[in-house]
Amino acid sequence: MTDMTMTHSAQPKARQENYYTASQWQLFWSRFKRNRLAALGGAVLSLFIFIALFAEFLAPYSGQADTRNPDYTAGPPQLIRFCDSAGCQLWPFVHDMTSSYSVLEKSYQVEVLEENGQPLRRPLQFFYPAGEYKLLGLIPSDRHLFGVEQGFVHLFGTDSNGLDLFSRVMYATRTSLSIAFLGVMLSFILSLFFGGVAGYIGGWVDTAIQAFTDLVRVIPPIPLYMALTAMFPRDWSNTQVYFAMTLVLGLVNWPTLARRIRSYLLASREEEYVQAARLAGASGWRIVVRHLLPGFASYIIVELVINFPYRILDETALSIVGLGLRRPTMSWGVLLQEMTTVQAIQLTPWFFIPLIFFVVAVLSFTLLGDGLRDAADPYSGIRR
Amino acid sequence: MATDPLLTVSNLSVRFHTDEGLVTAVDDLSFALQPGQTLGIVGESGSGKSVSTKALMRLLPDYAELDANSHIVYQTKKGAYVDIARLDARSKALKQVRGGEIAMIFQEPSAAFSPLYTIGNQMIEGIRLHRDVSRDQARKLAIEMLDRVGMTNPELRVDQYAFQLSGGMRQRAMIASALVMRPAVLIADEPTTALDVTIQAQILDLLKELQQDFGMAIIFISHDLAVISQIADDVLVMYLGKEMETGPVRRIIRHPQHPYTQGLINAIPRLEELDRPLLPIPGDIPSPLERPTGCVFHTRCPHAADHPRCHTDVPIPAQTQPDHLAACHLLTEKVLEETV
Amino acid sequence: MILSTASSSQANAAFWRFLATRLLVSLLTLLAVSFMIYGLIELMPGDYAERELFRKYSGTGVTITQAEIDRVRADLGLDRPFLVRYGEWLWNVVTRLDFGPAFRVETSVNALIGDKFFYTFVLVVGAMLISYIVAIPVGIWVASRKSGIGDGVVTLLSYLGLALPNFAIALVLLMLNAFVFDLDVTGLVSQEFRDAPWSMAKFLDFLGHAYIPLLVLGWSTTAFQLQTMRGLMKDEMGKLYVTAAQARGFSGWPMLIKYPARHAVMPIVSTIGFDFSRSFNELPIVASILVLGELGQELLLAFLDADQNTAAGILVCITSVIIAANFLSDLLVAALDPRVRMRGGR
Amino acid sequence: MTSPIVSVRDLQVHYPIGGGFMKGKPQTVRAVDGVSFEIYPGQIFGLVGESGSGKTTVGRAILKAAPITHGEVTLRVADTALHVDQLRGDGLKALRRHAQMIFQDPYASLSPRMTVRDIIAEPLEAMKLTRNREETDRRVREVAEKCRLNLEHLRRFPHAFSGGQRQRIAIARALVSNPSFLVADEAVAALDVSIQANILNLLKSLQQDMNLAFMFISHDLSVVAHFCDVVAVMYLGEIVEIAPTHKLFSQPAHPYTQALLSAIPPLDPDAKRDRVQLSGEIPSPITPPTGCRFHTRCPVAQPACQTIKPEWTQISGDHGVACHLVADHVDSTVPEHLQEQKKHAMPEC
Repeated sequence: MTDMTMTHSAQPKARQENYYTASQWQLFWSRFKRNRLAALGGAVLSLFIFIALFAEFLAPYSGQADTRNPDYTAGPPQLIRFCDSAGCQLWPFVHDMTSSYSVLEKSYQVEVLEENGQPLRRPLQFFYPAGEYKLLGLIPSDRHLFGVEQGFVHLFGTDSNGLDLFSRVMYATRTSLSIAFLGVMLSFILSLFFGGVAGYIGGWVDTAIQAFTDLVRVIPPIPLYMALTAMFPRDWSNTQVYFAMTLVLGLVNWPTLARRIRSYLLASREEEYVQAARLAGASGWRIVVRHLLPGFASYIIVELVINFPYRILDETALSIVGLGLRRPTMSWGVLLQEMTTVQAIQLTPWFFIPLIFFVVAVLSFTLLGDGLRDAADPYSGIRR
Repeated sequence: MATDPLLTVSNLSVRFHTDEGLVTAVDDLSFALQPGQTLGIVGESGSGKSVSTKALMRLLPDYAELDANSHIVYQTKKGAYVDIARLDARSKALKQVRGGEIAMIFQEPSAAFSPLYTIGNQMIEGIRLHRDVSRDQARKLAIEMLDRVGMTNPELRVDQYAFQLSGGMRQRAMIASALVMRPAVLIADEPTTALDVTIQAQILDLLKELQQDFGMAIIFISHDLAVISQIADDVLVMYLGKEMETGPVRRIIRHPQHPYTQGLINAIPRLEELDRPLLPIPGDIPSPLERPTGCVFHTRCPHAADHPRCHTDVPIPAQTQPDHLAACHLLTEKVLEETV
Repeated sequence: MILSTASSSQANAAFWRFLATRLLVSLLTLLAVSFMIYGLIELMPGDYAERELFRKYSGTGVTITQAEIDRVRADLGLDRPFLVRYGEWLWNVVTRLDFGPAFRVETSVNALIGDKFFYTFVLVVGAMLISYIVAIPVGIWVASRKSGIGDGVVTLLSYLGLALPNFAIALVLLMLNAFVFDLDVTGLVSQEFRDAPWSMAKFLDFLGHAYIPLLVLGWSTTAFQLQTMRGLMKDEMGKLYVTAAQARGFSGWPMLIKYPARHAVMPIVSTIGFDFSRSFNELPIVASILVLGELGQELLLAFLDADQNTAAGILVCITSVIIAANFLSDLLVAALDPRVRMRGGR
Repeated sequence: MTSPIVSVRDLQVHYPIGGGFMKGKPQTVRAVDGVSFEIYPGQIFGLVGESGSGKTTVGRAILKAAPITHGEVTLRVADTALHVDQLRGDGLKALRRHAQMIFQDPYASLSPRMTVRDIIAEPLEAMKLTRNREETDRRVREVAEKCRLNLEHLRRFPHAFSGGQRQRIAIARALVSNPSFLVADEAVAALDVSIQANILNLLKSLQQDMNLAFMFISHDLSVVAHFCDVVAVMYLGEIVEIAPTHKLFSQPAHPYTQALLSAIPPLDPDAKRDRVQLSGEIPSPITPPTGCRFHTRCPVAQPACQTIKPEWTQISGDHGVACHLVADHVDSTVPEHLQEQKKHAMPEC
């Protein structure tokens, strides 16, 4: 008993004062920091965002037909080596390899090229100048994180067209994350509008919006996706399909969030401190800005992060069955589409690599979202 | 009071594991309850009055920890002694204690009855757990008891749900559901706090009447000393999980010994003394995380400034009268003087 | 303060009124869904006549003339205004449950949907049953344990349910199958039964094939429900009525089931319709990987071909099932919760 | 005598519940059903009654926080009369400035995301009552000091404070715009006894300092007895008795007031009391009883009480009551059929 009190009185006064003068955001942050898994999720996620932002720099090739390696179709991943049968060296290198389909064997034949009876080494070059691009769409550059002077380097192997899978995964990460991001934002704007109007105005407007929301909710989204994506003309460009997809993801997914926003607003409108503000002469605008939004913001951020993995899932699932993005666009779903054939699975298991990226991304988003939610509302434990 | 006590609580301590650390909810509490006696436990929020009675029935939540030195010795109807604090959580003996020996009524009967089952269903369940009767007999007993607690149309009420009843009727049903198991001790946890004064008066009268009939002992918890004074024989005053003062109700109210009890009585507005100014106890109740050292009341005690001991040493309850104890250094000193 | 002291007859009336309202709203929803699908396809560029001719002559070098398109259009009745076509279709559906001709395969929509509707229904209902049968008892058990290990496992499972979705599991199964076992995981019935009429043998063959898609489809729902059930159960265990029941000496599994579990299961029961919708959602993806012939694929083809009758017919079927599930869940909730029964509505 | 600061004439607040699409006929809750009273400057006006009596709704209606179905509510400040029932726009601003409210739950009524300084400054900033930030800050410090708040704590957020301290913050917010009328709705009900006295004393000293008029709504008659000058007793949407505190507590005239008083447990267990035991509970405000609304529970009800609504009777200059039996006693021109009964039925005062 006494030692417990001791520890508390020993606590520096300043720390206590920090707690007392900590805003809800600061408390939120300190609670969040305590959750290791969520922090891990956040860290992994920032890596993904880094990949999405700097895909051109990270990828040695464009991943498109212009950097195709015709001698290495459906080639397995190349190991970064320091040693081979000819001995060791300090600088990392890869072997120059070829791969081609043998109709007789019904499999791909991989060979390591040799020079003077020794495997052909291709030393890795860092910050290697190759294809030009604009970093973040602004800064012109031709540097890539790594590359080889002659031949090709394929860390994740190549696909059946001989395109570098590593580069493709980098670009696909960008596409999948950005499409999910835009989809989430769009559905967020729609739900904010519908939910906000319903929750703030109430009355028959609320009833009408609720009825419409229920109608959209009762149709399973996939048939809706199908209907909407089937409407894309076949001759649309990749960009058009890309934006149409974000539109579809946004259009289909707003009702759930709209409902939550509505009930949140309805509940917080009745909070006593909001009533107190009204009686203090605060205008409707002031109540929204000073009292409803600050609480709402953390709630919304949590909701958005929690929704994110579902949109990634949607894009991937749709693209796998051929309803979403199509080649030559690169997205996780498009890359995974190649592996749905039994043959691909047997012969080229490295086509699974995008799946690992997908799983890790969804997992870290979920961890982060759960952590944020727990930090925002320490007493909620149920997802639904 | 020469009989053996029905319930002897000694050194009861309960701690909660919280995110902010270990919080002491009840600290070294000891008291005894005689058969047929009504003990009132009075205390403000955070005094641990409700936690300590939940501990008597081992109804504490998972994050609560009962101190190893705590003893809750109870004499069963059959005359055997059990230490409830030592009973296995799944033992038959504990199940018998819960309901069969000690029953409990709560502040919010609307939350204490499940809305999915009728009142009768939940009463019959309790009866059949403790008395060897058929379903029909149990139902009859339930109806009789509902009638006994003053509910109109008991045959109809038995098949109603708690949400169909008014607040007062719900509390009556709650009392009926506890007493129908014929407990030797009834723990009433703020049973009238949520009710209007007129209904509160009805319920207090009813409890007194039922105690006469059934002869059970009652532990009545309330934050309102006036309510306690109406029903209790003896009072235990708690503050921050500690026992401050205990004794017969009249002595506590007329001659309070502990500065906290004195402060409490001076702060209560009374109809009998309309012109007397209200004297608040200075300061605020400390947060459970910042438990004061020494006497837990010293941060608000008007005498503590002159007595450095109050800041450092925990006072031990001392007898001022044979049945009147108070835990205050000032009294201990005085008592010592007297005996010398 | 008692705001309403409704007698039981009044209460029942309120409940029946609630059910009637729900039924009416359901029918209106079906109407709106069919109209929406018809309308969406109408908005698509090109109609079925163009697609048919394109398919017929593609690669032959024949130029398609406008006259020919018009002729096919007239043959199929596609030259009539949209509302007339929709009205006729709707009339046949309402009066004879006839979804009209399917353009693409030159048979009736009813014949096209028939078996596939059954496969779909069995898969979806089966997957949901699996999830309930696993998730509810395990969720209750985990929540009732003091130690946090079960909690951790359940949380991990729920993360995996999301991060390893059904299609990923299907792919992994395909891979395992290729490398480890030699199982035929694709298809719903063996080749010899594909067009055969229903018989005991065909049914058993179907079951022999269906368990893999069932498990795949049930996986993420189960993971999700498990987490939900555990959370709900934990919440309910902290409620006062549970303490009160314990104070009466009631304990163990009977107590858990009678009080917290029955309360906790309520939100799950009330979202049966939503869960149905989600299963329908995941089926087409799984189906396309495991090459199952079910409604989702048919629907996709119908969309691609602008076949309004088929698309609307399939969607109406699926939506009916979801609406029926919603209705069923309303009834179940009312059966479980007297408050709903007496006040009408949730 | 000076003119009243608040006068309420035949106030009714009715609102519908239930109803809607296919949900049957909506019902009307008669939360407040014809209430009249006056509050004078510097007066503390107590409003008591059981839960469901409509006392909170009266308080809110005066501040236009509840819709006024019928009746007049007037607030007089600085020679102008604000007709609360017709206010909107700028008039409403004047009302908000001069009439404020203290809520019951100090945990729910303070925004968790604002510092104490911002909470107290809210009325000043929302209604732009100060010219600049310095003036606002000065005013906030002034009021905070008056409410015995530690000025160093103004930077803190509400989660740092206990119930009593929070209620002092709420009081400071209510007083910062220098109002002349305050509604305190169960302002001490959520507080512990030892803190409650503290807040009551603070309110009283502020009231004297600032010459405030108070409407003090409470279910706790002992608190009201200590704090208020005049007390009105409400039952089921109606006021049944108004009297100066001393009179009401020493000579309650209405059987309901008598029952309420006798239900309060005295601190001393041996205190003598004549219990007027009330049976049953307050009926629903949707279908209030006919005649005198209290007749279903009244221990001395007469047949006439079931059908005839009792008139408001002024027993003495400042003591009014609505009860047939009392009316008979005061006024000799009573209907003949009641004359006989009143002799037996007159409650002991």
